[in-house]
Order: sequence, then C-alpha cells, then structure tokens
Amino acid sequence: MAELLRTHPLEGWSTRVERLPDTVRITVEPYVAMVDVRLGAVPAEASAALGVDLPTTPNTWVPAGTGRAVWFGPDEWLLTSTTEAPEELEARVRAAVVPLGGSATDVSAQRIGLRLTGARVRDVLAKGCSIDLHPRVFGRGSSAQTTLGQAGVVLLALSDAGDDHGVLVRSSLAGYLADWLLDAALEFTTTPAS
Amino acid sequence: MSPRTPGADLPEHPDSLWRSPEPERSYDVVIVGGGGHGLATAHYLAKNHGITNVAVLEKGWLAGGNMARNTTIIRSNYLWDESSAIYEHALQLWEGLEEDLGYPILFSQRGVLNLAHTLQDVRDSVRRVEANKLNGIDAEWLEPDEVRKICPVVNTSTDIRYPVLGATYQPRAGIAKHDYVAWGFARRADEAGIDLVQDCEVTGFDTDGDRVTGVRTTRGTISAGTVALCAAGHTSVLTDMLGIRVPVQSHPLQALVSELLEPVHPTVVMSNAVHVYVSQAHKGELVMGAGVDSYNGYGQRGAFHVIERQMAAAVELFPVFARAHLLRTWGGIVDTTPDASPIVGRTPYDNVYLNCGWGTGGFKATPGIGSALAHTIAHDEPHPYVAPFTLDRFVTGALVDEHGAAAVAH
Amino acid sequence: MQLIACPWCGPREEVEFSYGGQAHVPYPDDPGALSDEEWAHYVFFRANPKGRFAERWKHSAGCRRWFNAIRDTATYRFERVYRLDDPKPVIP
Amino acid sequence: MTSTHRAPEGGRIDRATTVEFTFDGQTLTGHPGDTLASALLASGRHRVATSTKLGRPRGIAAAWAEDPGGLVQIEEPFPEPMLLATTVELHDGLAAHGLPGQGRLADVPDSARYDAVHHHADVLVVGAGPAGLAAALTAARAGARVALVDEQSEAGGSLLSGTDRLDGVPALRWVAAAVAELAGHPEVLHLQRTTAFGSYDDGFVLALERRTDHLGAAAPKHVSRQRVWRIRARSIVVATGAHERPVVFADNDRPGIMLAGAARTFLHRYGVLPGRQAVVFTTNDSAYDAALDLHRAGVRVQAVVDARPEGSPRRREECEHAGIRVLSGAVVTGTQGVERVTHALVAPFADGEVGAGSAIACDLLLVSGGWNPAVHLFSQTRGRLRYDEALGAFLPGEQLDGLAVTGSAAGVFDLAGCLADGQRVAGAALGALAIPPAGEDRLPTAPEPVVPAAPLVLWRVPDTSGAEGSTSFVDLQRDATVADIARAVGAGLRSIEHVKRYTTIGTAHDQGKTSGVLTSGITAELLGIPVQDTGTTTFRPPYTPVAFAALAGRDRGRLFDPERVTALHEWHVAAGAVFEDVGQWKRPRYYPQPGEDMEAAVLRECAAARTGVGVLDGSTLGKIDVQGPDAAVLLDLLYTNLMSSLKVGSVRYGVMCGVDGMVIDDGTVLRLAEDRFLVLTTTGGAAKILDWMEEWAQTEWPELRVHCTSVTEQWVTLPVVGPRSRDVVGTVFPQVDVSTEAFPFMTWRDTTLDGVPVRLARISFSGELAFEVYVNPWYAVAVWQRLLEAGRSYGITPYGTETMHVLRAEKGYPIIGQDTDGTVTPHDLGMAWAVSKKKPDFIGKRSFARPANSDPLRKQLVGLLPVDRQTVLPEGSQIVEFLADGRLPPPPVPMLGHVTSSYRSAELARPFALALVKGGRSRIGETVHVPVNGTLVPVEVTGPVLVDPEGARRDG
Repeated sequence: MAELLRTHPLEGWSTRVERLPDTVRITVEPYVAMVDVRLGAVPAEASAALGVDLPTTPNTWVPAGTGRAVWFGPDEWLLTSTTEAPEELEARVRAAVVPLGGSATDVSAQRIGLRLTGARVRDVLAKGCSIDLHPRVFGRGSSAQTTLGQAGVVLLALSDAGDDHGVLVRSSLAGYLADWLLDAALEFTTTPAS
Repeated sequence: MSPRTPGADLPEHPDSLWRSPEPERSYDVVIVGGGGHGLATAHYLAKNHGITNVAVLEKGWLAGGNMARNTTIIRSNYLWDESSAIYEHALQLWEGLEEDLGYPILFSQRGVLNLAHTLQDVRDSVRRVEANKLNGIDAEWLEPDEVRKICPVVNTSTDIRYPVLGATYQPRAGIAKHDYVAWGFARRADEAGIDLVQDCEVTGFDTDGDRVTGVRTTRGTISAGTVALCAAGHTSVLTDMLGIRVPVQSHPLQALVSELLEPVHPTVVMSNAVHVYVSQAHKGELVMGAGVDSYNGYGQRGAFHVIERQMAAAVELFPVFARAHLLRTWGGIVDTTPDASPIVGRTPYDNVYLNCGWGTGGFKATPGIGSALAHTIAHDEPHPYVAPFTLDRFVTGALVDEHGAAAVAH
Repeated sequence: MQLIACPWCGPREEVEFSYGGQAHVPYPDDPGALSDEEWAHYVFFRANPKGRFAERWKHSAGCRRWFNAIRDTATYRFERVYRLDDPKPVIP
Repeated sequence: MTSTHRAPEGGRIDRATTVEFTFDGQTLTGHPGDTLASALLASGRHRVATSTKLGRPRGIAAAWAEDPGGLVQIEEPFPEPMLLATTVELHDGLAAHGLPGQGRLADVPDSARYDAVHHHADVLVVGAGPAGLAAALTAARAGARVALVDEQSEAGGSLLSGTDRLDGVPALRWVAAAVAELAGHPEVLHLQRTTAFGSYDDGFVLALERRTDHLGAAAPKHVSRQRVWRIRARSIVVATGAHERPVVFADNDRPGIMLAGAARTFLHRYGVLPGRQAVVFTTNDSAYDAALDLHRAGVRVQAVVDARPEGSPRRREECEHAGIRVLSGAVVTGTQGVERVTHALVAPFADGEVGAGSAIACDLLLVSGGWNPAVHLFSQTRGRLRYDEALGAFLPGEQLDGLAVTGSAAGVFDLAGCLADGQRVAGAALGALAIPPAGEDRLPTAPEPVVPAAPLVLWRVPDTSGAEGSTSFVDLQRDATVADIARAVGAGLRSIEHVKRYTTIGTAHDQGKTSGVLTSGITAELLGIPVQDTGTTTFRPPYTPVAFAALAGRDRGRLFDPERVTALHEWHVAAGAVFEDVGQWKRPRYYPQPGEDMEAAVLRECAAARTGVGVLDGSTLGKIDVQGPDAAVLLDLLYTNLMSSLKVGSVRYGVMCGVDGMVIDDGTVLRLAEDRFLVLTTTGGAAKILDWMEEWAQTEWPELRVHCTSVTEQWVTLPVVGPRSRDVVGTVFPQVDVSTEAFPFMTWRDTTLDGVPVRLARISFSGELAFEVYVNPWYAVAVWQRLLEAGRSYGITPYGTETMHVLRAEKGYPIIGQDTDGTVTPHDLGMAWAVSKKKPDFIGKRSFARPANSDPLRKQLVGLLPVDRQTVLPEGSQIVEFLADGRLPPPPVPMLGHVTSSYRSAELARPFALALVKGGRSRIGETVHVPVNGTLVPVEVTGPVLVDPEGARRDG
C-alpha cells in the first residue's frame, strides 16, 4: 500500500524554530491521534475498557498508554495516542464508551501539539497566558484549557520544574501561535532574527 | 456652519447657568432624568409648546450620566427609514442649535467615515449609503484613496490584517461638546422657569388605576400631570417600580481620551471590524470608544481588556497614534434593546411616557428626541418620528432592526 | 478584569467567559399555547435589575460549561456561582 | 552652558560621566541619573514651557509625576508627545522642547516593541519607599510570592530625597541592603521604573515598566521598550506615598516656584541647587527641612514664611540657629518676575486677613500646603475616601478586602511609623493568606519621631493684587484659577463635577494631582460647606498617562488578529490566489492567471465548473459531530425541518432560526449512524452554531443524551464540481461506484485512499453534478493533488469563493449573512419547504405566527435581471418602483428592498442579482428601478433560480 503523503501546518517553521536558544525550545509534535470522549460518569468498566482511569479532577491529565488522558470538562476528556491511527483510536474508544451512554469523536487533526521546553518557557507563556503557571500551582499533571495570545489552547504541564509544557492549538491557528511564540521568545535569543 | 479648528481653545461658559430650586409639590410635567434627553425635552416643552410648569428630576448632578461620558459623535446615516428620520431630524436641529440655545456648543460638522474592511462591510455600507441618499441624507461611498484624502492618518495600506476597502462618508456629521450642549439646554429650560432639581432620586410612584399621581423622591413626593421617563441606563430601575416590563438591558460602555495633540485627525472615523471610533476634540485630545462590555452593569466602569483591545485597534488603524498617551478612561451605562433601536412612547399608564433604549445613539439624538418627546407630551400623541419605536413592536414582530446594518454602531 | 470562578475550573479571567443574560428563564412548555405578548416576553424581555442578578455564564475558553451566578450589577461582585442543576441560592 | 546650579557634591548621579542633550535647540549636559528636569535645573533653567491658554512662562514645580509645569515634547530618539521633564531620564542624544499645550505625534510608525506579561503574586507591594520596602521584606521573608513595583529608577522613595538615617547610618544603605535581600528571594519580582497605573477587581493591577527609555539610542531593538505587567495579586499593599500640595496665591505659577519637597529631591537625589536665593512658604513643618537643607547646601534662604500664627516653635529655633529668618503668621500674597520669580510678596496673615506686605528678593520660592496621600489605586478599587480636617487631605476611609494602604499614602508621615506600618500591613496580609510569618523579621531603627506642630489647612491666600483671583492658579496645566472656580460657583454650580467641567480643572496631563484637592477645598470655601460634602472628582485610571502602543502590546501587525488558514493554504499561496477575509479565515477568492483581472478569472472558473470540472477548498465550513441516542431529537428542535427522519447514509439541507424566527444559519446534515450526525454550518457560523447547540443542550434540555463536538478542522472539505466531477472522483476513488444509481444525490459513502479513510458526499452548492471529498487534513495536500492530477485531462480548475458565490447565486441559494440580515425568515427566502409542519415545535416556530410575519409586504428573496443586460448592480443598491420618467422624485423616496448579491454570469451571458424585495414573489415579471451612480437602471424581477431551474444537472 502506497503511503499517502502527510503534511502539517508548521512544516515551514522548522528553520525558524531551530534558531531558538536552549532556554526556549519549541518542538512540533504532529500526527498524534486524539479522540474527544464524553461520558456522564466514569464507571469502572469504562476504565477497564479504555485502559485508563479518566481523571476526574478538573484541569489535570494522566498518562494513558502511549498518550494521555486530559480532563476537558465534567463529562469530557481528550484521549491521545501516538501509536494508533486516528480511526483506530476512535473505533476503540467508541466501542468502549457508547455502550455506557458516552460518545467519542476523532479530533486528531483539530489540534496540533507543540512542546515547549527550557528555563524561559514560563516567561514566554506568561506573555499571553493569564493563568498561574508557577510549578507550585501548575506542576506535572496539570492541564488547562485557556487562551494563549488570542488562540484557544490546551496547556499540559509535563514537568514539576515548570520548564516543559505541551501546547495543543487549533490547526488553523497553528501558524498564528507559532508566530506569536517566536515573537515572544525574541528577547531571549542572543542574536535576534531579523 | 464652519468647522472649528481643532486646537482652538474652548469658549467660556456663561456667568449664569441655572438655579438650584427646592422642588414644588406639583408640576404639569415631571421629567425623570436630568441628562441630555430630559433637559432637551424640557427646553422644547417650553419653547415649542409653552409648557413651563415642569420639573426635571436628577438623582445626581445634571447631565452627569451618559451625557458626560459619551464620545459626542453626531450623524444621521442610519439604515432604516424610521431610524434615519429621527436622527436626521436631530441633525437638522443640531445645525441650528448653537443659535437656539445661545450657547457655544462647538458643533463641528467635520464628517464621519465608517470604514469597511470586508466584502460584507462593503455591501452593508453601500446599502446604507443608497438608502440614505433616497432619504435625502448626505452620504457617499468612498474608495480607499478618497478615505486617505479626508483622513491621511488612516492606514490604507493593503498589507494590514484587515485592509480598508472603503468607507461611507457623511459630510454633515460631526461632533459637539457634550457638557456645553447639556448646559445650553439646562440654561434655557431654567430661564423658562422650569425647575431643574438635582440630588433628587426617584424612589417610587404613587398610582391610581391607569395613572401615576405622584413621584416619590428623596426630596419629597411630587405630583405630576404627566411623567416622562428619560433615565437611559437606569430606565429599568424606574419601570420596575412601576411594574412595567421593558426589554432593555444596561451595559457598561467605556471611552477614553489622550493628551492634547496637534491636529492630526480632521474627521471622525469609525470601524466596526477593527472596532474603534476616534475623533480629535476641539482642544486636541483624541476621543475614543469601542464596544460594550458583555454583561449587565450599572457600575459606570468596564474591564480594562476592552481598552487594551481598543488601543490595539487604534494603533493598527492609525499607526502614528503609537506614542499618544491614554490619559483617562471612564464608563457609562448604555441601555440596549433587542433590535438596537430605541423605545419611545406610551406605557400601560395613561400619563407616563417612556424614552429609553438609545444604546449608543443617545447623544446624537438629543435635540431630535427632545423635540419629538415634547411634542408627544404636549399633544398626548406620539410624534410621527417616534411612532415606530413603540414597546408594542416586540409583540407584533415589527422591529426596526439596526443590527442588520451593524457596520455602524455608535 | 475580574476573576470568575468556574464551578469546575476555578477562578479564571473574565475574558475566558461569555455572558448569557438572565438565568432561570425556561423555554415555554408549549410555545404554541402562548399569546403573542407572552411569547414576546419570553423572546425579548429580560430582567435588568440594579443589584443582585441571577444570570448565566459560560466558560467558553475553558471547559465550555454553562453555569449560573448571582452577581451584583452595581458592584459587579460575584456573590455565588452555582451549577445549572443547583437551585437558585438564597442570599440573606 | 555649564551646570551652573550643580551642587559641588552629593546626589545619586554619575558625575564621572557626562551626557549631552538638547533642549529647545540648546545643547546642554548632565549626568546619568539625572532627569531632564534636574539637568535643566542644574543648568539654571527653570522655565520649560509656555502655558496653553494665557501664554505664561511655566517651569518645573515638582520633582516627579505630580509636576504641573514641566511638560515637554520629545524629538529624539523618537517623537513622543507630552511627557514631564521630571520623569524623563536623561540619556545621550535626548532632544526635547517645552510644550505650549499640544503634543506632536511622529509622522512615521513607531518601530519600538511593546509587550505585556501576566504575573501572579501572593503580595503585590506598590512603592519601594520605606513602608513599601518594609512590607516587601516582611512578605518575602515569609516565603510569599512578592511583587514589588516602584515608578522611580531606583528604590528608596522619599528616602532618596532626604538625609534620613536608620540604625545610625544613612537610610539608603538600608535601602540597598533591602534590595539585595529581596533579590536573594527566588519568589520576589522587584521592578523599578514600573508604575502601577490601574487597580481593578480581584487584585488585578496593571503596571507599566519603562524598560529601555533610559538607554536612549543604546536600547536593544529586540527588547520591548515598555511592558505592561498584568499582575494578579491575592493581596495588595499600596505604599505610594503622598504628593505635596501647594497653596494658591496670586502669580503662583512663575518659573522658580516649586514645591518645597521637590527642592529637597533635586538637592539630595540629583545634586542640584534649584536656586541661589530662596523663600519658603509653608503651612506645616515639612518645608523647614527644605529650608535647612538648602541653607546647608549654600542657598541663601531669605525667609521661611509660615502661615500659622505661631509657626512651629521647634523648627523656628532650628532655623534661627542656622540664621534663617522665620516669619510666622505670614503668607506669600504674590510674586514678581516674568521668566522667573524675582520677588515674593510677603504679608502678615491673621484670621484670614492679609496685612500690608513687602517684597523679598528670591529666585526660588518653595511652597508647601501640606500633603495629599496618593490614594489613587485605593480609590480606583472603589475604596471610599474620608476627608481629614487636620491634614486637609482625603485618606482611605475604609478597609478593603485584599488591599491595604500604608505609609504616607495612609497618612503616616514619620519614618519609624512608615516602617512599622509597612511591616504591620504585610503581616496582616500574610495572615489573611494563611502564610506563616518568618521567625526573624527585623527592621532598622529610625530616630524617635518628633511630633510636628499642627499644620494649617490653607487652600489659598486672599488675593490682594487686584486681579481677583485671576492669576491665582489652581490648575497650571489648564490655566485655571480661583477666579474661574468663583465664576463657576457664581453661575450656580454646586457639584464638584460641574465645577471641574466649567473650569476644566483636573482634565489636563496631570489629571489634577495637585489641583484636585485644592479645587475641592476652594469650592467648599466658596459654597460655605464642608470639604467632605464637596468630595473629590473620581480617580480614574490610568494614574499616569500610558502610551497607546504599550497597551496594544504585541497585538499589532501580523498578530493584531489571528489569521486562520486551511491545510491547503500554502498551495493556494503558491497558486497565486487572491484571498478574502471571512471572519478570521483567509479564503482564496479567485486564482488569477497572468493578465487576468477578477472578472476574467471568475468567468473562467465559473465556466470550468459549469462545463468541465472545478475544485474548491471548502474546509472552512463549520462542522459539528453530534452524537448520542438523542442526537436526532436535538436536531429536530434546532432545525426548522425534520432531521430525525433522515436515513443513515443520507444528507439533508437544513435551516436554523433564532427564537425570533429569523434565519441564523444553514447547511447540510449527514447522518453517520443512528446516533450520530455530521452538521455543517456556514464558515462564519461555525463557532456560533456550536455555542447555540451547546447552550440549548446544556441549559434547556440537559436530559437529552447528546454531545456536540467541533470537527471543523478535523476534516478538509473539497467540493469537486461540474459535469466531469464524476470522472475525477471515480478515478481517484476507484473503490466507490460513483454512478447516480449507486451513489444518489444527497447521500454519502465512505471509502479509503491508500488506507486513509475518506468520505464522499453528493452535495451540490452549484446545481452541477458534484462530490464533496472529506479527509483528515494531514492528507489534504495529497488528496488535493490527486484530484488535480485526475482532473488534468478535463481541465480541472481550482476556484475561489467568488466563483462559488456566482454558481450558488445562479441557483438562488442564499448566503446567510449576505442575502439575509437577521430580519429574514425561511419563508422570506422561499424556503417554506424547509419548515416542518409535522414537528410540534422547534426553535423559532412560534415567532412565525406573529402578526408582522404575515405582512404581505415582507421582503422576499427574488432574482433581478438588469434589462440592459450590461449593468452589474452594485451589491447593496436600493430598489425603487419603476419610474416612467426615469427620474427620482424628491426624497424621501420609498424603497422596495436592496440588492444582496450581484454578479456577471458566464452561463446566462448577462449580469444578474439576488435581492430582498417587499412582496417580491408577487412582483415576479414586473420591472423596477435600481439607482446606480445617478441613473435609474431598469431591472426585471424574477424567481431566484436562474440556472437550471428544473435541477436537471445535479446528476450530470
């Protein structure tokens, strides 16, 4: 079977991103399967069928297989997988939750993931994110759906030191957000890009 | 009427403005609300109808509400016949108002540009211009190069986020000095013997069947032949006392000024898509406003992010404004209606008239609504200019929906 | 800019929320049975008190959940935030 | 000019370095650490500006933001209007001049960067004077997250202006130690040059940091020039100090007249002697410090004029010891001098009466009328103020949750008291936050405070000059005087707000920092009422002016508003597309080939779609996945037509209305499974309709088991349109039988392409045979290229929104928002067929029965054909009755409606339009007129469907 060519919205950004210093590293993490899950309550059989205890504490995420389960709302989660195809993930999750009155929707391409690492990442995020990202408050396992600049994002705290964050952004806004991040990081670059 | 040069110093106020009388116990007409509309109504009751046994009751200081807080834009280029008729009536009165009031109101017909930034903006703009022309209102559609000629500081380059695709222009539109207008009306009303009663808050109404017999206030109960409610953002507070339901919501609306600047901005520019409106007032300050805050609020203040967004819009549209300074911000309370048109006319009480819901149009309507409401009170019959704006239209569905023409708010 | 306490996400900036006007205005059981006036009141007429107001908010930029709040329209202070299935709180 | 007035030593300036600047065209020098004002004063120059109204010379009258006199225009390094010379830090190459009243904007865009940063703190301390530093230390030592902001270039506040000692050594050593200690706490953010300019709800304070202005041309370009800090603090300590207030007297505005405390600041902080011969006029003890300090620095202090009958016995003794004459029970009644004060006119003063006076020569007249606590942030937070009769000042009059005022801002004026109060307030804040205090929280020992003699509250000296208050300036920036206030009161005004507006006091650059309380006092005096009853005008943000660009921050240019693009955007750009803004989306409008204008391109694109095959990027269409056992129930409630009867595998067009019965959106619905629908919305309606569905589902019908999820960006949508579309789609997706029989109109089929799931739908927005291709955007470019390759032999033509609009308009399909305006019902659009009569209810149904909806003159969607077959009616044109004489009657001319869409049709070989026309359907066949550029264009009213009304083409 011939592979159908894949592209993502930030293909053209790699050279600009590479110029960033170690204190603000931006990595694009495309092609992650994601499913939006709805379930009124989280019965034990859901956890068993999904292979993960969906987090019930607001604004948290937990590891789930090769991906994550992110709290999105009192009856909503985002499940991600780096190994399954989008349609496989949707089919698996749908099979698990529909009998429990839930639903599941493939949203793999709705958002694209960025990973921001480095000592200055919090300073960059603070230029457009109003929530408190201090590690005391937003340590590993924290998540938030909020606004970064003028883009809606999902923020994931990936370390306890506040120097590793996942950012999910709507695919159509990825270019805007990348622009925004590069601009925000400019003062931390020793040789500013023109 | 020649436009005044921006930067000209303000003329002096007169040595005598108004008395501060104790309220009488009874008046032929009691106007609740000593803002622009209340004062204008009082003036025209006296001037046009010889009715002077009138009190204007103001809970704070005269013209201290929206009249003191608006951005003073005057225009009549509204979309619908009903709207443009009353605003054009007002504009024609504005053109003779300085003489009528004997007060230097600094009415400056420097024109208003409403910018279009999208193809739909262009369609809506042409629609409005063509309707205005057929209604006898001066209006034209300008291409970007013509916009630049009228206001050279507008960024008409094509590589900005929302390029200017053109604008509507009403040359007779302009600005005036709000306090001077209010004080001009107040002074004339006072001269005619009308009592302007400040620090007099209405606390309730005495009713007898279908009539209101008395207005209870912090300065005693006052009986009234006719009551006119001109309380703008506080209308619901009064109608709640009367048990009248009115589809009005009160929202914060903010505005701001810069320091005094050399003339750079010769007209008035409004942009819906980039969302800012700007003029440069007589002394030289830039006066700006933007959209309403989303929630109901009587606090006469709004959230600062609205101001920040407005500043971004201002600098986007007028790059030379970058180092102008925000000097002062403030907020008013706008009374909005479901169709963005006012509510004027009868109420379930035979002798109570309602005038509210002007949203962002209140200042520019001031002389128009004042004269039409005075006529309505004097003849106990809605003046044709206000007749379409009944409370009943929300029941029949015959709205005057200015949202459709939303390219222009304010 | 205020902080609004989403019942799920906790305090967030006002810009993350959208406003839904008066709360506890149910959709009529049988709109066809209403007079034009009654229907107009449902469609267009909402309370507009100066003072405490039970109103609807949505955490649009966050969990996208609607909730209710009692807020003072004069001071803008949120006095209570409650979920849609909670009864309207009585505040002394 | 040399620095004639620089003290031989002292000050916190870097005397080893000299910087050159230009003022009013004159080249001058100063030192790093100077402000423009101190450097001018060091050069012997007091006069800075000319007053706006009266043209009077004005000079530097204070040392910081409260200065009402020294307004300047910056010219270099970049023009900036109206700054205070007292707040402009000196740097090499600075060029400025005094302002006559109006600032000047640059005529080129500002290339400097500005940004904003969010910050969270347990305790925010505003002001790094003694009280603020004490508070910050206490909070920091407890481990709290502390933010300390201060508007000056260095910490110290009032300590920078004096000779205070702590623990027996100069107090500035403690300041340095405190700053160093704070720097050692990792959770402390300490910002100088940062003005907290606004205080809002819930501990939200905005502060402006001036990051590079003091660097002049050396400012790095990639660092923001100014930054807005958006600080959210759980607790706020306001330690903003106090502003000295003048006393008003005749000709009190001359250069050389200055607040007494400011002279101390210029001396101690900048090493400047603001004059050689001084008179000090005071109502309180604080000005004696200025007299004594200047005396020690070599200034001849001619007299201290103390308005109090007894003056201050202790301070008198100190002065006499130093050989300074003290005149108690005396006032300054006026001054002489033009460019600069030459004499103070001094007269005895008792019981409000002024006696015969004499002139005392001076080139510096220092004035102190007491101190106004800087309560701006407290008042902005809606704290109530109370008038303190003894101080003659407004003080915080209540406790606020989460905001405490300390130090001289709270009326505590002695150093020991400020330190203790700062510590106390911070301790209380920590307590409220349940942060345990540090075990060790030592503050230095200040000398035992000496109780000052009671101050006299004196707003103005009776005018004996004959000018009747017309040269007794209250607001120097507005040239407003006691006479103006008297006129206002005389005109009948009682409210301080009216007096402010009548006189314009407090409306200028300084927003009444020195004039506000004076006006309250003088107005109260004139009205004969207590000052408390007069009150103050409202303190409005910002505390000091903030540049527009600083507030715009980085939301400029590209980042002003996000651009949303589809997965094929780069392809469109490479293909030379001209884009259209649709909401935030960039959509290709048309793809001009070399030499083509829009009209030519669109005619070509239309022809391809009607006769061959075209392809569109329709990905911006909103898409919502509606899932759950009650999905169909929800859709039946929200659409005007029936969706529950739709079969799995089929597609239906639907319309949604608001509760008012007006159309809000339309689109197709695909039933994916019994419990699952894919709802398509308009591009502009995507977010709005998802909100709409969630609102009803959550707030009104929570019992429905249904969930709505946006999938707008989960699927690219690629309509392949035209008679040859079947060939193209059949070639690319060979597993699908694309025959009409196997794949009928308004159905969908799933397939795969190289293993990737693809959905095909027989939906047509053009009337032509058409297939919509849905695929995950990861594969958008690949699928698009496959379609183009497969269509090459048929001349497949990418087309943009303009062609899409022509094609749909030829079929009479409305665009919601273009052919509707929020006042249009489905019936008005001729879509009664899409309004279910079976459903008992749906949103909007009841509104259809309102009287206005049965008006026969409602506007209805019709087609228009210009009779001349030439004129493309401008969209938005109004429609009037046919006028036989071809002339418009005088206004108002009744209007029938307006043109909503108008295009040149390749298919019809003539222009056509859609319009909303009163009673439009009953006018079909009539001719009406459309005014276009002054002429009346006759047009025929037709039905809205002009191409293939029988629908013969949709199956190819």
